[in-house]
Amino acid sequence: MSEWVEVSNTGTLLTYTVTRYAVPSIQPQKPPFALGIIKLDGADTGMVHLLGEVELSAIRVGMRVKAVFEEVRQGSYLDIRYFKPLEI
Amino acid sequence: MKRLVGIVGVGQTHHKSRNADCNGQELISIAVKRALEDAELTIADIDAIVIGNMDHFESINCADMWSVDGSGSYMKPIMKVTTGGTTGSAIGHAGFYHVASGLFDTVLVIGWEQNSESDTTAAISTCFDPITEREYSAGAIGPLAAQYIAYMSKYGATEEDAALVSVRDHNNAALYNPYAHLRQIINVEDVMKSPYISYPIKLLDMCPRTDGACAVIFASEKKAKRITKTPAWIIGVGDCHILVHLADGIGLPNLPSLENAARQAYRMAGINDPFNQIDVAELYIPASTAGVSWMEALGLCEEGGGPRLIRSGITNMGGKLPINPSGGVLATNPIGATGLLRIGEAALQVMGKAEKKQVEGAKVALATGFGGCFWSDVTVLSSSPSLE
Amino acid sequence: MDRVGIIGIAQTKYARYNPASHAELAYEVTVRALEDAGLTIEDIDNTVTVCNDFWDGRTISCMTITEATGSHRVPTTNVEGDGTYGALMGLMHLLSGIHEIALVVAQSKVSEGIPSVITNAMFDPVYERVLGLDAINSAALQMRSYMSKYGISEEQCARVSVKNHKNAKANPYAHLPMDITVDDVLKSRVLADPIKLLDTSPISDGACAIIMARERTAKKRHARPIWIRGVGHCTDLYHLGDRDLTEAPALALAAKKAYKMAGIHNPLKQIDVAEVYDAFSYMELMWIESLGFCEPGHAGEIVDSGMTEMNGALPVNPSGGVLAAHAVQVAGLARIAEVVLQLRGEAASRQVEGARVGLAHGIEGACGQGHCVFILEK
Amino acid sequence: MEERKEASEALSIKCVADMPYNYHAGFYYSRFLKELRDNKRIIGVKCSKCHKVYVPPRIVCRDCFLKMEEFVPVSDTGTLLAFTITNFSYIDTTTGEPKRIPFTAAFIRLDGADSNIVHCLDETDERNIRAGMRVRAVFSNNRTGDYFHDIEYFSIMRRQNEERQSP
Repeated sequence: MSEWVEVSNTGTLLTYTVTRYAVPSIQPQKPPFALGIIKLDGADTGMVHLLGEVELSAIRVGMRVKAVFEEVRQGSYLDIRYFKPLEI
Repeated sequence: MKRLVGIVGVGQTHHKSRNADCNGQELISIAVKRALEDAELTIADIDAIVIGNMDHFESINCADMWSVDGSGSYMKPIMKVTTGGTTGSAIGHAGFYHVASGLFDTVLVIGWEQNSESDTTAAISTCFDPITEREYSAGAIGPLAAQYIAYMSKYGATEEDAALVSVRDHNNAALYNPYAHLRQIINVEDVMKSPYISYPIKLLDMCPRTDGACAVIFASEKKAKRITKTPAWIIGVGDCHILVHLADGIGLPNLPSLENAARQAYRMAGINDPFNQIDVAELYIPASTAGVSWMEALGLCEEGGGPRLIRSGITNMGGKLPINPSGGVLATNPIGATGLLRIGEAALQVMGKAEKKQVEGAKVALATGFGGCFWSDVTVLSSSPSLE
Repeated sequence: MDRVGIIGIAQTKYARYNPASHAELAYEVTVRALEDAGLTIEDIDNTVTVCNDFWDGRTISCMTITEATGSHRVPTTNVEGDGTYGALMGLMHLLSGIHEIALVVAQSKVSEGIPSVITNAMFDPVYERVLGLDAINSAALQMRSYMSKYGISEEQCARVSVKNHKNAKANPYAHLPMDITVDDVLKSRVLADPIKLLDTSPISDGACAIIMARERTAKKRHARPIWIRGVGHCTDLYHLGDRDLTEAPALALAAKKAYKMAGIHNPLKQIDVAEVYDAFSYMELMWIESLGFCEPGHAGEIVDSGMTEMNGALPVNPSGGVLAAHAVQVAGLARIAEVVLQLRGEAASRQVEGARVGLAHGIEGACGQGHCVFILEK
Repeated sequence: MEERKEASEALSIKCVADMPYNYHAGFYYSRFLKELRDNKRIIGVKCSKCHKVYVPPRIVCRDCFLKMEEFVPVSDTGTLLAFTITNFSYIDTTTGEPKRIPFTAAFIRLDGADSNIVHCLDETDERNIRAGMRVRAVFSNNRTGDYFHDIEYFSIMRRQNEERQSP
């Protein structure tokens, strides 16, 4: 494949979980933290990422979300800080 | 043997010390693409995949699962085989058994390593027992050095003899193999003047660590004949993984596992006079010293005859039994692929497709693998299904 | 396919911590499998070990058990994957006609490492690993998507856990035989919702060995060989986001192949007992759908109906399954060993009456990316 | 143009995750380590059939495939079979720190044993070491049940060696 295309920074939450046990050496945040699979608008595959700026109990499958980028980016997957609910 | 198995395609990357422009999956995809092109097949023709590497070099658990994106083997059977340095030869043998079993007709075997992603010696040293051996076992180099000290004192071999092996392999790589990692013309003096890394092994005696991948396609008799006019038939396989404790390998100048594995493979292939029946050999020689001391285990010379064989020039290109036309492991060492490269290069020789490395008229080729705790694998390939 | 028979099996009791070393575990099951088959080590002409460098914490982990399994005497190889893949490699050695009797050994000491750290290393080092994904929270993502697609409830998943821990009470090898209720499961500590502690399999140490032989030898050497009638393995896509986690197409394809080989066109009718890789409670539901025992999305009702209970039409995991003992790498081989016991009629108080055909299943990778299916027959 | 250049820049991701293990010594090594710690004694295990003595002890005789159960003491002196001086540093996988160099790995056959052990020597100048030299274990005074600590190193038995070479 050689055609690079830009996809949207908004998408739909396919599934999620809230991790509540601690394994500090591998985890990006102190638990509890939410992970989800997000299908970006314009993409046919999902991506796993963190969910933020949301009540953990308010997360729902099918929710619309938007990427929040870090101010200073370092060429890492975590340059996307997390996905947050998209307010309409 | 019930079913004939032939190699019908070989592909490899241009090997480098650090392949930072692509990740491991991309590296794999290059080798796979070249092997498929070589056999004029597509991934749809492949029934099953065998893959191998050494986990701790890239720190990827379940590399068989991870590799799917690189090999294109989505929704296909994949199996991972890992046996240390012998991984490359072991996956070759696993590919052979996949086809020989009758369960699969066309099998893609992939070996790869992105060695630059970690500290190779540290990763290797974790193979030794953490409680009684690991502390002072500096990867593969220490035991090999100790072994040659013993061989020199027993048979009068010299450091120069090892240097001759190093010169042969490095120069073959430089002159004949565009895919090789180290391609430099050197002489005995260069080797002798290079610094000791573990007495008596010097820098130019030792294999490098390499980023690279190799893919080889194995096919059943019917399929192989349809795919190419010149399959490389696998006529003998043998493997022997003898020891657990590194220290017990000391005092074995003549590698018994290689002798044993060769005996198995020769018996299956019908070889009783290896020196005269074999036309070319691709040997897994991790240090040039082993290129002197292990020849007798393969029955290529008498006990202690390694120095004579090497000094005579018989094993150089143009000699009676060229060894490592590709430059071998001393020039290229992506560990999980290294043994498979020996099989792949040997196959290219008997298929007559080795290009500049081609040994004229090569009909029977020998490939070996080495690793673990002085373990060996041996493969015999031939341009005809059986030796007559 | 030529006939290959399983003529010897052995397992250790699985436990949270077994003080024996890898070699000591492997030697124990090797010797006992030989006894079970009535053979000596001289009869074995090839071996397969099933070691994983991550779980074992060393490079070339198979080196540890080379001598303990007699692998140094004969041609050998090491498959890194579930034990079912090791058995498949041994089967290939025999089908090639080059070898006669194969020994397959898997041993695991999960208690030595930290499973979350080790399973984190399965994920893409650039994208997914930094998110702290491991076996548990990735499974949680799968469980949630499966439940929400088909309306499967947490109670239905919990019922699998209740059943398997209860079954384990009749299995002397099981690690966690327990009487628990659906309520206990639902109220157990949430690890990564919807996965709760009692939805997960334990950390177990243990080992398993099987010996198989080509037909003539198997018949000559053993009174009751259990025949391998079909086998299939298949691998799905890698990235979780690339897959439809609500389904296991790779399992469906692996099963299709194994069924075809074994002449099975109605699995529910023709298979008497199944041992599937239930690393988490919901997995048993997903796997029995993909294995064709029911339509996609209907496994919840199947479990509610009691069909997979010991006295049901298709007892699933009479051994207690992986939920009751999870020695990684060993677990799939242990499924084969249990089916062999069932088909021999040696499963004591957990015997499925009249079992003639059994299914054993192993998985590889995250959320069942790879699957291997064996069909065995008396 | 510039954008394209940026797109072709290849990045790499550093991963220095700790992967801790708690290796279980098992019955045979445990017994070996306890003897070292408590009694400053090196023990092996003897095969009941071929009578070979293996050090460190292990469950199975590789030649006879029998379980070995007879533990026997061996000497703290032995013969140096081979050695290698390591001059390049690498990551010590036990600690994660760079390895201290140089060190001499010594492969030793202890008196009374039929297998070899690996440890280090108190000498890193290759001119002073020869295969065949006699060596003796030097024990730590503060033993903890760690082979590489409880035996600090092997020392070359120089005097005895010189006596032998000048009759």
